[in-house]
Amino acid sequence: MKHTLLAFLLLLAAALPARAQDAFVAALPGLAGNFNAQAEAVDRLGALADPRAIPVLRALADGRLLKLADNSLVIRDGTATTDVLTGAATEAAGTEVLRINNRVRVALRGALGRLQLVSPDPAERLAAAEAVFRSRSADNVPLLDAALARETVPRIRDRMAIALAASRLLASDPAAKLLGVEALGASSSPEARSVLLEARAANPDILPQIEAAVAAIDRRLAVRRAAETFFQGLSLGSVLLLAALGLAVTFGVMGVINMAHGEFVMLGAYTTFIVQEACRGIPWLLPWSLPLSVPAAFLVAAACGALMERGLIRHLYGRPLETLLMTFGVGMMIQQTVRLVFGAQNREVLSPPWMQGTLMLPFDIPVTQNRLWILAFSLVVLALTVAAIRFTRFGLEMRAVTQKRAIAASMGIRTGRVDALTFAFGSGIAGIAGVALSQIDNVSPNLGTGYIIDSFLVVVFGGVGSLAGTLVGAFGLGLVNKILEPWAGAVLAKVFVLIAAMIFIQRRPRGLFAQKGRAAEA
Amino acid sequence: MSNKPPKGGRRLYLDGVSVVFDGFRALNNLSLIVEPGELRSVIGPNGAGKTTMMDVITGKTRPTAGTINFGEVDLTRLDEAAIANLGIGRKFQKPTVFDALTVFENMELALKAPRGPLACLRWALTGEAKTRIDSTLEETGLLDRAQDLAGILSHGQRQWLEIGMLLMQDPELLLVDEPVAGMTDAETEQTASLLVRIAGKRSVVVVEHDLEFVRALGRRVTVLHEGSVLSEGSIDHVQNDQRVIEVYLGR
Amino acid sequence: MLNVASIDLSYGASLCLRGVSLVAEPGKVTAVLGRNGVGKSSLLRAIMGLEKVRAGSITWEGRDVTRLGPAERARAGIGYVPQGREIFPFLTVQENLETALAAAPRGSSVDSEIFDLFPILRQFLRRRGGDLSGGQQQQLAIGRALCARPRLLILDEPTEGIQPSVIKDIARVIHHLARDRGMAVILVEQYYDFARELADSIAVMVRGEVALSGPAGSLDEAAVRKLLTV
Amino acid sequence: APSIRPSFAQAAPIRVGVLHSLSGTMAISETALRDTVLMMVEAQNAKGGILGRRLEAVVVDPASNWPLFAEKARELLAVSRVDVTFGCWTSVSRKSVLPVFEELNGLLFYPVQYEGEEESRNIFYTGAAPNQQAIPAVEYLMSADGGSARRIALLGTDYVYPRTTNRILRAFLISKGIPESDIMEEYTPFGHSDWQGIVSRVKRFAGEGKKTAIVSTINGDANVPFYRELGNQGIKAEDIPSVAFSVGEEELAGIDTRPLVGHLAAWNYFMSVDSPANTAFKTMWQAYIRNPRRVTNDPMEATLVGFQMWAQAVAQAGTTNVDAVRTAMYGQKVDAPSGYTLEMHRNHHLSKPVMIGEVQADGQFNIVWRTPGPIVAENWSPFIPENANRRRG
Amino acid sequence: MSATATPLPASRARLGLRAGLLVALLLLAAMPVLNQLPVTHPLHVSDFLVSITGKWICYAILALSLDLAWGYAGILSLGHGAFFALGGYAMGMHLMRLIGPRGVYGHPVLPDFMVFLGYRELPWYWLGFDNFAFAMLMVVLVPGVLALVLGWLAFRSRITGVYLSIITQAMTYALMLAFFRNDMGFGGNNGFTDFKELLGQPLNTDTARAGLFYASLIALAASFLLCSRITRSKYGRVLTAIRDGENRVRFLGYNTTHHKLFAFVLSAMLAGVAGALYVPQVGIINPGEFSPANSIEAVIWVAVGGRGTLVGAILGAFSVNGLKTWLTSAAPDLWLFVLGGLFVLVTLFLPKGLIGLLKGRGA
Ligand SMILES: Nc1ncnc2c1ncn2[C@@H]1O[C@H](COP(=O)(O)OP(=O)(O)OP(=O)(O)O)[C@@H](O)[C@H]1O
Ligand SMILES: Nc1ncnc2c1ncn2[C@@H]1O[C@H](COP(=O)(O)OP(=O)(O)OP(=O)(O)O)[C@@H](O)[C@H]1O
Ligand SMILES: [Mg+2]
Ligand SMILES: [Mg+2]
Repeated sequence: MKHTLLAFLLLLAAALPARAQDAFVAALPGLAGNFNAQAEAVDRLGALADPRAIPVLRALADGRLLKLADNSLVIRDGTATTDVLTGAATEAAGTEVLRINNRVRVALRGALGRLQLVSPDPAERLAAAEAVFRSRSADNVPLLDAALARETVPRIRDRMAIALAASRLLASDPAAKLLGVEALGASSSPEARSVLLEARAANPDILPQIEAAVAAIDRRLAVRRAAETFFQGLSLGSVLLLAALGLAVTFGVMGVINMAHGEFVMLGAYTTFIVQEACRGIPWLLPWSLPLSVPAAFLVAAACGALMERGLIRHLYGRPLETLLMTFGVGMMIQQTVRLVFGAQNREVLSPPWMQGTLMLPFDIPVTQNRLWILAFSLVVLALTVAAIRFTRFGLEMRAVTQKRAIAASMGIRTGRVDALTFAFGSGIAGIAGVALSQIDNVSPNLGTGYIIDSFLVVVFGGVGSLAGTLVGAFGLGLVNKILEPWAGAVLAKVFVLIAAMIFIQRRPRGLFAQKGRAAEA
Repeated sequence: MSNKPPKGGRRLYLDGVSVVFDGFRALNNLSLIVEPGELRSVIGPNGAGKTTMMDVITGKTRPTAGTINFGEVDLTRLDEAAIANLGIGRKFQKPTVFDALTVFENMELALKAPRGPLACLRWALTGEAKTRIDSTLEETGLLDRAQDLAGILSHGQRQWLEIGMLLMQDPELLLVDEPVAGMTDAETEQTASLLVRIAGKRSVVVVEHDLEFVRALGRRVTVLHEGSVLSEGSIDHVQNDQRVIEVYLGR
Repeated sequence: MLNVASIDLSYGASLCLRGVSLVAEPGKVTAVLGRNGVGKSSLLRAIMGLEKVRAGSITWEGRDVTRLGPAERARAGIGYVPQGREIFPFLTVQENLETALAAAPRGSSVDSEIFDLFPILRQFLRRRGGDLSGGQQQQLAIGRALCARPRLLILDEPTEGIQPSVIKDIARVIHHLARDRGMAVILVEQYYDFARELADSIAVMVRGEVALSGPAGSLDEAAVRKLLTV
Repeated sequence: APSIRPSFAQAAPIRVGVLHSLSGTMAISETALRDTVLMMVEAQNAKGGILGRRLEAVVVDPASNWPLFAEKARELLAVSRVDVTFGCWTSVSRKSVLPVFEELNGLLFYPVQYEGEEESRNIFYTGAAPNQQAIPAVEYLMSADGGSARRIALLGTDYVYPRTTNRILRAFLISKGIPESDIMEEYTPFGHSDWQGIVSRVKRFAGEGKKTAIVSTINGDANVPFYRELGNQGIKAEDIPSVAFSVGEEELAGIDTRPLVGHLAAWNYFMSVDSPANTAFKTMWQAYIRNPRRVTNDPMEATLVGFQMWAQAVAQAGTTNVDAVRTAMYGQKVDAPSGYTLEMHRNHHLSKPVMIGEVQADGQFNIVWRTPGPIVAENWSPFIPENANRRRG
Repeated sequence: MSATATPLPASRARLGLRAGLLVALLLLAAMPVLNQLPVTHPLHVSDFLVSITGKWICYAILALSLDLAWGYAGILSLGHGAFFALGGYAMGMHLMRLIGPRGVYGHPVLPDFMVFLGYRELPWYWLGFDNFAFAMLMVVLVPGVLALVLGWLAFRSRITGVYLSIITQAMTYALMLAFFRNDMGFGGNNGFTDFKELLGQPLNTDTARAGLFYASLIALAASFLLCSRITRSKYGRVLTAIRDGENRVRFLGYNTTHHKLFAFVLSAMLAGVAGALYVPQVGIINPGEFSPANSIEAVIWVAVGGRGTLVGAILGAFSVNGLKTWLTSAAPDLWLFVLGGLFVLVTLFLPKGLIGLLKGRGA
């Protein structure tokens, strides 16, 4: 790897005229100047195509470029520092880190993009193509032409082609411009559309072509927008589903109005935080702290649930409304405990690398990775819950006990144990929800409070006691919310969803998946 | 069948009534007429649809098809309360009384009187009403438990309380589902004579599996099977009907 | 053998059972008779462990079970058919039957004999218990109790709401279980003839006390009937 | 740290009310302010109190509940008889206690930036007025350094501060020649956690061919999910920079800031300011809270400045009498951790410097721009036309 | 008169309770008078105590109204705070109109928030609120009509139990979000504050405080009498029966929709009155009052005091709020533990609430 890189650098260097060497040295001091000078120097370095510029610019971008007292520049790499010009190791005493601002960052992106277009690393080339596209300069045309000619990876080629088209649009050659417009019009990226719109003012002569290209993109984007909205609805639904599932067990199956449900979710999120902190000592484990948190959160929340059931709730069977009062009190205490132990501030839970960023589905539909994971995760948790309740002996006993406690006992079912396990199970699921929510929301003592109302609404809307109802309720509410949001705004959309749910319950007074028939009246 | 219909009495008329639950026909094209003042016994195997029949008459279940009239009124268009106010009272198979109210209050609630909120708010217990309640309690053997909460009554006592409440409603048509389940033989006889006494002034439909009791009522018997009428006639007639023996009485 | 030795039971302040004693032997049917509200159901609930007794003791197969909960008693081989059916409304017929397997040995399954006795249950296996008719539910409740293969079966008015032909079948089954399987049976009944026909011994209760008891043959029917009418 | 307790004369202690939510939704922000006041009280006592009298903090918990704020304010003034109160966060809490402070002639120091349009003789506002935060920030975004934005998305939580601020900003932008069609305004409920739709709408809004920036008046908790969504949808500061008025070091402590590098915040103080007063402040705070990683932020600094000014004013007036202290407050100066000398003006607002910071990977801000000196507060914004015929009171 | 006279010990307990209630009422009535005594006097009652008690009295009315719906009719409303808040808003609108040109911007008609949000004229739904009688009418009418519509829809389609609770919760939540919106014309998040006067009296005087205090006390007494008249009538027993077995009641010929609606609407109106009295005493009304947590808290007062007994509801409101006031100052960091722990203990050891404790001792 190192070897190929070296060879590549040599190749590049050999291709350069000698005077570029001086230009490189001449551009360097600008990097230590004010933001204006920095941006200018970066631009110049980017235009040089000098391989030595790459490490310098990268160091500047990452905050590793230091200025010594004598104004010479060094690069820090871990603990070692090397001189920019000589490449020799130096002392880092009395140095000052060079700071940049957004403007410099923009320049850096363009410059690095140009320099890395022919990098041997495909990921770098892809990023470079993207960067060059965004920096939008006519000067890039020859560079891109050359890079495109050598490129073999189709995805990168596509990106480069767009970048080339965008650069051509800025060039002065009218034929090239038209080519560019055409190529951009064939894409379905909003950025391409943006480039086209930008170009309108400067190119009145080819305005009709530009408008046509924009219209073509718009048509494709409309479809994409619908798909995006759909995904967002599903994603919101999956969050609601996760938050509500535990409640579907403790409330739906057991009939305990558990106002501390949100607190169990919150405990799950804090467990995630603790597991992550514990993993910090072992770097290779850190990206896996999130999966590790799932069983941990389940156990922590389940243990708390079992404790609460055995200690308190068990005295209240047959008085379901009192559980509201008691669990409200317990919720208050849990929340304040967490506040005193961890502080009222938010805690930082990192996203593992595989959950960051956006994934492009076919037809250029962007979905954010973390949402996708949460969606999948929620469905898995649902499936497991359904399996546990429907198809296991435990599930059968659980349902029997909650329907007729005394009679279940006289059938030989140890009701105490079943109650504790059921409640622990429901609480554990709430804890798992906390793991997922730690990825999209604050990890703070108030975390759970924000979800409790929606959770109850979902469970009830779907039909108490029906997991299928919870599923449909969650996704239904999520989708409706997201469909309404663009034209009603976030606040009104939520109001409308609530009103719609209220009206809908009129039609189905016992939820979507109501228990019907005689059994329900008994 | 010597009883003359009381003046203004209405007859209950079921024609072609069907009830389908998820594909299962609980009532199948059932037709039945109960004349004013008639006392009719209905028997039939478990699951024949007897309770379902009462459910459709009282508005608890909507028929999938068919007509149900009480006099001129189409019952399928009314809700439970309206049907009850027409003068159709019911005793449930599984006794249901108000556990948080005393026996006396249960009776008071059932007592025939205006049913609106304001009327209830203004209502006061008159001497006459109290005598009526007390005498009915006497008759049902619950007088000494008048001040107990209904929730603590034994199963049989709840049966009696429900019969008492039915009487307080003073309905024109009584639908009585298994009134003597859980009663001793003596009580069964007592109940039979009570119902016979009531009939004539009102129409009564009784569902029961206790054939001794049905015999004691001594009137026309309808046998239901799989949602429709299997046989009809006197108790002796149905008891000797082979089909009835086959599906219901056993050998 | 079950031995109930002079138990007292009270609901709050009111005493409901006073010094009630009762014996149920394997292979024998013991009938408990009495008017409404004399405490028959309460007695059975006490035997099942659903009510705590204030005084007295209950021993089953030589073991003192007075302090055990209902689940433990069920696992010790006591089966119960409660008054008023009490089936699980939202469980299917199949699941209702399976609940009783908690007290049966591990790995056992629902006995197909039960379906021979109550064919309607086989027909409605997937229907929810709560949707059944009253009589069907009663049959389910009996079937469920039998599922656990108990050695003592206590039945609280099992014939209530059941059609005559099935009552006859039930009588045959109880007879069979007692005689051939050596099961002990306690039967609470209002239907005197039914009890009379099955019972080996009879106890008649009056206001929380056993007023009269003895082998079925030795009791005077008129005296019993008198206690039931007062 | 144990300090030698100075002995105080027999005189009754000076009572300092602390009216910050310790539970409920606002606890996240307000507990740090409670701790700041307690720290200052302790430090002042270590210095010998004021006027030879010891300071005594009276802490209550209004639990993020606005009527409870009013009740607790009355209790502090009428029952605990405090001489001064530090407290409130959000305008509604301040507005609910304002009549109480006026009726009972108390003294409140309000340490958070707000929408202005208010001036009570019983309140000293030590946070920023819109002209001390919002307008300079937007000016920066439109400058070459800030990325020459010509299209602005105003995102906010639906309450008065964002509404008013955005109204002012809109007027300001229009005065700068930005057409209405290039301004997007969108509001969300408190604690909003699902930003997918809005962020992708912003992306679309940015795709109209003009350089776009986000101005965020999103409040409190909702910021974390908002920034997470920005990061996940790959909105980089290089493409669509955002500037926030309610996001400080405390809020960033709950987020992984690496994807957010370059996004901006405008405040009158950043923890990264390099000044002797700030070094002292940070050391004192981290020692007091016994956590070397705890951060400081703008409202904490405003609390500190308010406290110091009040202490000076009391010393100068020689009494804690509210009217005397009020008069003494005017013109009071403090060398603030922000590195400037701040002055309290007769409009009850501080002159403050404005700084723009870029988020860095370590959760701190890199100050990329600052005003040359403190700016005087315009609590009555010239961009609100109705202010022209306002009653002077 | 009632044939349902309870056995002797219980009625003696009830008598004791009545006497206790009367004493409590007199003590409360004396508070503003004692407030006039010099501060040094041992019997002096502080301004703070008077004003806070006035607030608790309003809470007690709310608790009473909730108890009527929940304790008797079995309608567990998790949105009663909404009716309270609507009553409060109606009163708040009146108070805002009375500010007149004394606002910051000196606009003769428009309240300050409308001025700086750029309103040109008063929205139509603000008309008439300058009239006291009209505003008072709205105080009961707005919550009443909302309850009527919601209740009619819900009861007609036989929504009961948790389904109803969640609907009411959704209602208050939706209202909260809506009222938070500045575009609604109700002051957004800030709501209404800075009231000046009511019925010609400046609000920040002792006289006004005492007046509001007595008005609240009278409203409480009247609501109590009304509720106890209702619950002891046959209608009260119908409600109880509906609570335990609504279907069965229908078969007796009662149209339960009407009965429940009557109770629900009445209860909502009482809550509205409570809210209206509350607002001038605390000096602010804002959408936070609609928050579902507030409604749940009201349920908790009733549960702590003793559901299904009117005295219990009042007792619960006073004790929980009293404790909260005291603890948030005395133990600002730990009060949630104490109060939460109290809720747990009450449910565990006092199944009938505090009132059960009192009654138990009276017997
Ligand atoms: N909701 C329902 N879903 C499915 N099947 C139902 C439902 N309700 C009733 N059934 C079935 O309809 C049939 C008729 O029931 P019904 O209660 O009317 O019988 P019945 O004649 O009263 O019997 P019994 O003598 O046992 O009381 C039964 O087989 C029952 O299982
Ligand atoms: N939970 C209870 N609380 C108070 N009293 C009760 C309770 N349960 C039953 N009782 C009373 O105890 C007495 C006996 O009741 P039990 O149910 O044992 O009678 P039973 O003999 O089974 O009557 P039936 O033949 O009517 O079923 C009755 O008077 C009843 O009112
Ligand atoms: Mg039936
Ligand atoms: Mg019994």
